[in-house]
Amino acid sequence: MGDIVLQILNGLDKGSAYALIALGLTLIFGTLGVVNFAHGALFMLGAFVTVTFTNLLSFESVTLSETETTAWGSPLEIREPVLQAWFGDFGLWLIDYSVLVSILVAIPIMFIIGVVMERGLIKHFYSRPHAEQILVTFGLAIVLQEIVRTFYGANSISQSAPDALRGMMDFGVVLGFEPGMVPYPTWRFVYFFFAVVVIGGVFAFLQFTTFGMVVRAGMADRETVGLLGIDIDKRFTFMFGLAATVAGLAGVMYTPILSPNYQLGMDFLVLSFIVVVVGGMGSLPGAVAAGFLLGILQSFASMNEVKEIIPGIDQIIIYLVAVIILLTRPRGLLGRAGVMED
Amino acid sequence: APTFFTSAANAFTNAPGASSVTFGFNVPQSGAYADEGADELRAYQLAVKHLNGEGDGGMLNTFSSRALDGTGILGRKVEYVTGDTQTKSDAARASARSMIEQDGAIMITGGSSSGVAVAVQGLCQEAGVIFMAGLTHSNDTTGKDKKANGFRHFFNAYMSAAALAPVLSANYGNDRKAYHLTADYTWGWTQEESIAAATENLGWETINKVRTPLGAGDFSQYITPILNSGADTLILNHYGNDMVNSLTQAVQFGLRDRQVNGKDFQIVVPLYSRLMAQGAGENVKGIFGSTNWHWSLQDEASQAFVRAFGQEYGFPPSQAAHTCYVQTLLYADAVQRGGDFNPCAVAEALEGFEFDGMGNGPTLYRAADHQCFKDVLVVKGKDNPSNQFDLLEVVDVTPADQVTYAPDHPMFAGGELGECNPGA
Amino acid sequence: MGILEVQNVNKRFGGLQALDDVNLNVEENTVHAIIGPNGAGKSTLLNCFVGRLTPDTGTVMFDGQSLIGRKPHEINQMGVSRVFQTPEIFTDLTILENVMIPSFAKRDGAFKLSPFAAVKAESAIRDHAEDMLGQVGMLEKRHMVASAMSRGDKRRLEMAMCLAQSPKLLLLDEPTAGMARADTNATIDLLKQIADSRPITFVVIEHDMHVVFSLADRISVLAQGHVIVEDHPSNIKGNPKVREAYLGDAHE
Amino acid sequence: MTETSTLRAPEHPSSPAYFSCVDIHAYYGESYIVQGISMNIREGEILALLGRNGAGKTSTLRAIARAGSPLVTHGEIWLDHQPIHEMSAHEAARAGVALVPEDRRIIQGLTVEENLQLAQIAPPRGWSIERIYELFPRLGERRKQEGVTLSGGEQQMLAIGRALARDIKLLLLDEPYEGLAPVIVHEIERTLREIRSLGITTVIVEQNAVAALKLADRAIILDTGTVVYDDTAQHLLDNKDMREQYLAI
Amino acid sequence: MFGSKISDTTTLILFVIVVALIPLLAAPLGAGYPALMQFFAIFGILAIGFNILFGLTGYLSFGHAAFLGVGSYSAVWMFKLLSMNVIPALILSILIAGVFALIIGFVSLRRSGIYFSILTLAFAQMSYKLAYSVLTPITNGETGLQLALDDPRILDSARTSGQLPTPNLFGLDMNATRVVDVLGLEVQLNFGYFFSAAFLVLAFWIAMRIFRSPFGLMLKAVKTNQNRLNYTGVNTRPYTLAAFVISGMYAGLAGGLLACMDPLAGAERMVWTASGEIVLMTILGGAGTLLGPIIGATVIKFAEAKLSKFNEGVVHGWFDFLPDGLADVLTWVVAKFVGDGWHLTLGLVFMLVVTFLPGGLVEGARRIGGYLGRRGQKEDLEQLGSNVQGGKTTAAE
Ligand SMILES: Nc1ncnc2c1ncn2[C@@H]1O[C@H](COP(=O)(O)OP(=O)(O)OP(=O)(O)O)[C@@H](O)[C@H]1O
Ligand SMILES: Nc1ncnc2c1ncn2[C@@H]1O[C@H](COP(=O)(O)OP(=O)(O)OP(=O)(O)O)[C@@H](O)[C@H]1O
Ligand SMILES: [Mg+2]
Ligand SMILES: [Mg+2]
Repeated sequence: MGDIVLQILNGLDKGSAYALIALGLTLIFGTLGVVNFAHGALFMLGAFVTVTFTNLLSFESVTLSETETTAWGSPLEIREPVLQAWFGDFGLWLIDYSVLVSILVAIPIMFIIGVVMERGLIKHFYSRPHAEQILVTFGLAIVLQEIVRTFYGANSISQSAPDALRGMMDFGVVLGFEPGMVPYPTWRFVYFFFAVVVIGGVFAFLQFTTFGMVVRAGMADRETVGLLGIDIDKRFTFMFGLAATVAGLAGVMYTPILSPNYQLGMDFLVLSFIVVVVGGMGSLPGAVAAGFLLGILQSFASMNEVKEIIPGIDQIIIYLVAVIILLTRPRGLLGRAGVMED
Repeated sequence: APTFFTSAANAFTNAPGASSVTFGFNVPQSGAYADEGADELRAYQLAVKHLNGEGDGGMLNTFSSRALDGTGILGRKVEYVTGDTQTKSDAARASARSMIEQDGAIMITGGSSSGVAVAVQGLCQEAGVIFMAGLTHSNDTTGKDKKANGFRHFFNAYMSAAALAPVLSANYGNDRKAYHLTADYTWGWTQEESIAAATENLGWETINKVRTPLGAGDFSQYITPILNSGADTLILNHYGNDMVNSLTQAVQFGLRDRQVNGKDFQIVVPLYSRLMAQGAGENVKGIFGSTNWHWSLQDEASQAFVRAFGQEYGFPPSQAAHTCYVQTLLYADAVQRGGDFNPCAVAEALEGFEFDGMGNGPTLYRAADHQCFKDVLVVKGKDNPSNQFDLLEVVDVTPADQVTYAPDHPMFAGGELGECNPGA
Repeated sequence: MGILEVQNVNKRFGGLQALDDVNLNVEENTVHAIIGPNGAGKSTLLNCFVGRLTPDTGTVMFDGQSLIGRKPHEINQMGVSRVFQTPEIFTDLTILENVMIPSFAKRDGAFKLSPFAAVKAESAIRDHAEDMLGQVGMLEKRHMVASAMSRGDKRRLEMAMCLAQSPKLLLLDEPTAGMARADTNATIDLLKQIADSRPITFVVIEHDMHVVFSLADRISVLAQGHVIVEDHPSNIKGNPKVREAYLGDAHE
Repeated sequence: MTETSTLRAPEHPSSPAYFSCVDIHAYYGESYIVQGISMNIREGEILALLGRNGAGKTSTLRAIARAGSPLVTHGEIWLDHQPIHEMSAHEAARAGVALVPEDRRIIQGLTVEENLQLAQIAPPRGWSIERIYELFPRLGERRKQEGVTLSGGEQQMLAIGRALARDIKLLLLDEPYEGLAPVIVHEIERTLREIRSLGITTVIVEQNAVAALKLADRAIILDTGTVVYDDTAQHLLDNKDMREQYLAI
Repeated sequence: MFGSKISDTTTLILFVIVVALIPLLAAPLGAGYPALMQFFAIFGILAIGFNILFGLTGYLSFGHAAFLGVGSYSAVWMFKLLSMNVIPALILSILIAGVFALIIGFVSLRRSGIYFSILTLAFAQMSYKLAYSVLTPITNGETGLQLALDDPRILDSARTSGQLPTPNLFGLDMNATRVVDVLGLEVQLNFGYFFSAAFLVLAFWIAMRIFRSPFGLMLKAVKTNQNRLNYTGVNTRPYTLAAFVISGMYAGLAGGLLACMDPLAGAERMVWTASGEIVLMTILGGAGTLLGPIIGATVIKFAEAKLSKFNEGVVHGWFDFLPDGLADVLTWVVAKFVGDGWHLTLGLVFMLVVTFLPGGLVEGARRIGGYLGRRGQKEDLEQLGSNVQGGKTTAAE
């Protein structure tokens, strides 16, 4: 029983990650109609904003030792964290909380990246065929990825959650299990709540303002919306910036769970497209529902009991579910007719 | 009118000219193992320098065979070409073919995964060139997929398990319940098979063996079932990013803080590398595993290599770099000793070759399967690293005879070495 | 016994009764016009004939066979063609290709895999297509890409496409909307000439009364989803119900 | 400004045109479609723009509204002293230009009401949505329906309603009667008169030339992208040759 | 489409000549070795096949690599079980890939647009994931399916040596290479290349016929307006399915040929990025044109093979004539784009081509040609490109 609850928690946690990653993609792909293969790269960039920020915070001053040498004969380097030297405990606190603090940095950076990307490149591709959008954004993704690689290498870079959030929470006790039956990492709860807040925020923004409607209209028919006096370009740019920010934040918060490396984005790219499409093109609630659905099913498919019945099911569950849903529901879970069907 | 002529048939593929000989360094330059590949390439370039008499000579000075003297190989200057395996067997073979067909490489070496090693080894066998394996740890490379033209200096899964077992027994006792998470592909399976057999020999009980998809990213759904499974030890048969993530997450799920069956819960990572340890950060501290070589070894040969490498590049070499460096030297030495570039002569010179002074103590290239037998290092994540490269500490060196197995050991059975192929 | 018999057809869209117990009988080789105010359900009715919509209840018989539940392409193969209210053409292809496709479809049935025949070699089909284009006055433009045409031209092209199939029943949804008066007149003449020269039945929806009264042998007036009047053209103009619902009092 | 004397309204030679196009040329890619069109209209006038299929009427209207295509390469467009030719489509719209396009361009995925709301997002606002529903009760009944599922005629009403939802100075109507039942045509004619009484200047493109000329003050006939006739509507109605040659009426 | 300047026959003859001369043309570029030339031909076939589906119908399959993989596996199994002769292997490759395409196509074509793409992607990914793990007994997983000395090979006579046999055509080995010296240039004439090239020509010819056939016209019509086609009496599903299966069989052929040239079938052949690469080749060259996909495939394979081999040593060699400092700086910069940085170059090329040459390399060349030579040259290129849109002629006066 405890195992089932744990898998549900895993599913929700995974689902929140999937939903959050897919959210940014829905904004661009489902709403602006751009097949953005660089979305994963935005996610990855978010993660590396955190890495960079942490590196900056833990910047060390280097002095060369006069007495000791390394195994290869050069003088030993003595390193001292600058921040600690300057600010003492507050410096340490900052380093400890670097992931959370980097959110504040990531928001403007990712927004600017999104805006630059849209103004510089994507805007020329709104009315171009999807295939060309794929080519250009895939190229962009590779370029971004390689740039990150030149600075950070190909290896994963470990990133820790703040000390206070690193431990476990005994969630089972809440549900009346024995202590120790259903422990779950605190950080994953944090991620879950963060995802819910961001998703809710984006929802509210699009639901309670006309912004969403205008952008949808702009995607359906840019020209007519322009003829109604609306500067749709600005809104598209803003939307892109928003999507980039959401993608980046998803990456920032994911770093303690998955040590980022330069390929992080590509790994999530296919998955996020599947989530968006299974959810139904153009539907935000659809993407979120699909994210959670796939997360939970994936968790359950990975249980030994299930794998014994269907070997390898955990390898393909996501794709299998995608096929089944798309065949039974022509436009995914909550998709609207006519969006990206041609 | 232009004259057409067919070039004279050679006795073997890519017979070198009078002045130079070309090696093919086939390493991952893109993908998850790109850093490892880059380190391998550094080692190769260093080896070439040393062979050609540049630099301080590195392990040429400590190598027990004195055949090489820094004047190239059989008087020919060593040149090299490089290529990208992308850690895909297809791409690796395509790259190796280009080295053989276009650049005239007489020996191919490199790679960072067993799938690639087996695939390229097969190609070299068919093409008639020598393959000196890079980092490949699967039993199959010199087991069921062994080839007469292929040689491996790196250790394998069986050896890791055999080396780890005594240390695990000494530290964690003989009454443990182990839970395996295994990367779901050939290397993972041989690793799992080997370590499970070795630990069961100690008296450990194997609670479960769970296969995880390659590149799963988030392993939480495989980790939570461990919590209430009654297991008190987790064995992670993962490598690369999978290992970094599964270990990080296992620690995150508090496994190491748990008490099960009255014992502290433990995690074991049979195959370690420094680059992975770097990726897993804090989480490796105190975790046992095995490694082929480590730069902190104090023997003369290792130190000579670390010095040469460190002065060239400013940081110590990885185990992959060490293997690649050694492989290059061993090949060159075999040619020099045999006096012939013909792959069959090289193979003959390497088969049954015993040497020392390459950093792992006395070593044997066994004729039966072209596997090297040498001491294996058992390491542990260091609690107080003094710098970013000082992540592992050597806790024990399991002597060669404890990790040696019979050529027809069931885990290595099947397949034939075949005959050496000189091509042409 | 008409070629097209519609009985008790109903169609709802959510809360809206778009077709309310429609009965219609179209005699073979006549021109039957359907008129009615906007939103009366005329296009919806046509959609029920061609398989785009399935009526909730009721029967639609064509040539003695039911059309209900059949796929659009099957219905077309039976000899029913349709011109849409907003032109539906192959915008990326040339005008000539646009007209050749229906001929291929007609000749080859629903599917024929003939990758080794060359379009170029199909002179019979091309001649036929050029003939059709000649009839609608677009022959000189035949190598133009269809997307670059003005809207009136697109309409005429679509008509040529349908005529190329020599259908038994041709459904025209506002064929002359947006056409210049001269071309409208030409279209009327064309339709008349076709109607005279071969066995064909027309069902025409049109708001241009000039067209309706020039062509129609019979007129049905649809309002709010049901047929309020069906009669000979000469009786329609004066019908007070029609005047109120459709023509408006000011109409001459 | 070469042909000013013929273009200016003859009865008020001194009054400056409220809306004027001066020698505009426009291309679709490499096809030269609008080949130097000029026109002048005074405030509150209705101009009928007539001509055969493919004459360039739609292209002219789109050029005036600054739509993406055709591309205007030369010429000036002035509305109430504002240089429209220097603006983008949305700026022109804010300056008071409204186009009711020939294919209606109802926006997919939006309900009738949302289509109208969309028109009121950018200032300046015109009629309230309720007032539009009063004019076209049918739209009110269908307010929650997706706009593109409306019948052809209903879509036409929505397209006109959408233009009225904005506070406009120049209304460009591309075949507004197309597909409308005669009753509705009367309705719209009445509306257009009402619009004129509000002082809105209108350009109407219509195949139903008689209906258009009944309403219009002035008439222009286009042929292959050039102006071949420009005079009062009444004169055209009286000019049998012109009517027969270009309008077949 | 009608009244074109260069006839199809001329195009075909020119094509055959270029293909036959590739060993000579590629040699100075360092690309004249068998493995790479074989790739040109084989990936050319793959891209042509993909273009029959995508270029004509507009259905964007993101799972075509699965058919490639299936073709390779079939061929290697045939080598293992039956004979090293390539004929049975290729027949099985094409057949099995065709059956796979029929099944996947039948299901996936029930949806259109992005939904179709995701369905094909899902099927391909499932194939890949399973091939890599639980299907290892059939696929040999990560390592890839290889020949072994103890394979049965029932049709071939008992083995004679300790060496693996090579795929051959009735005794003619695929890896048989003759090196000839043409004016000091070493030209490698490899049987495997000419064998693949023969298939490339055949594939090109068939594709050309399809493009020009009523069947092809129907496919183009599917792309522009499927709805209209339905109301014109055409059931589009059999057409799209036929196109899908044909293009799947092309991929199967390509996969089989890959195995003939190098008898190993790896699971990565089916991963989504491999499918993506096919898409990229096609778009880079020019989707919907006859030659574009082949050019795209050649460019990408060339870049992959050559760029990654320029390590810093090689690059430094290029700048040796410069003063040391400058040479170092240049080396440092250029090395970022080659060797292990070759992906960066590829990414930039994608971006630049698609931004500045919409429609791909062929369309780009056509435009540039049109810009330079206005009349004469333009139409030639136009014909070679033979755009789906029938050459996008502007209004005829
Ligand atoms: N898919 C749909 N969903 C909801 N309502 C619909 C749908 N299709 C049509 N309607 C409604 O059904 C009614 C009949 O529409 P139809 O298109 O048949 O009218 P029509 O008689 O052709 O009118 P017009 O002359 O204006 O073209 C209209 O009120 C329309 O809004
Ligand atoms: N997108 C386009 N690309 C190229 N040429 C076009 C395009 N749109 C229209 N044309 C051409 O421009 C000319 C004028 O078209 P326009 O639509 O302005 O005519 P119109 O007077 O509105 O005709 P109609 O009464 O048929 O609507 C036509 O010859 C048409 O073929
Ligand atoms: Mg209608
Ligand atoms: Mg028009």
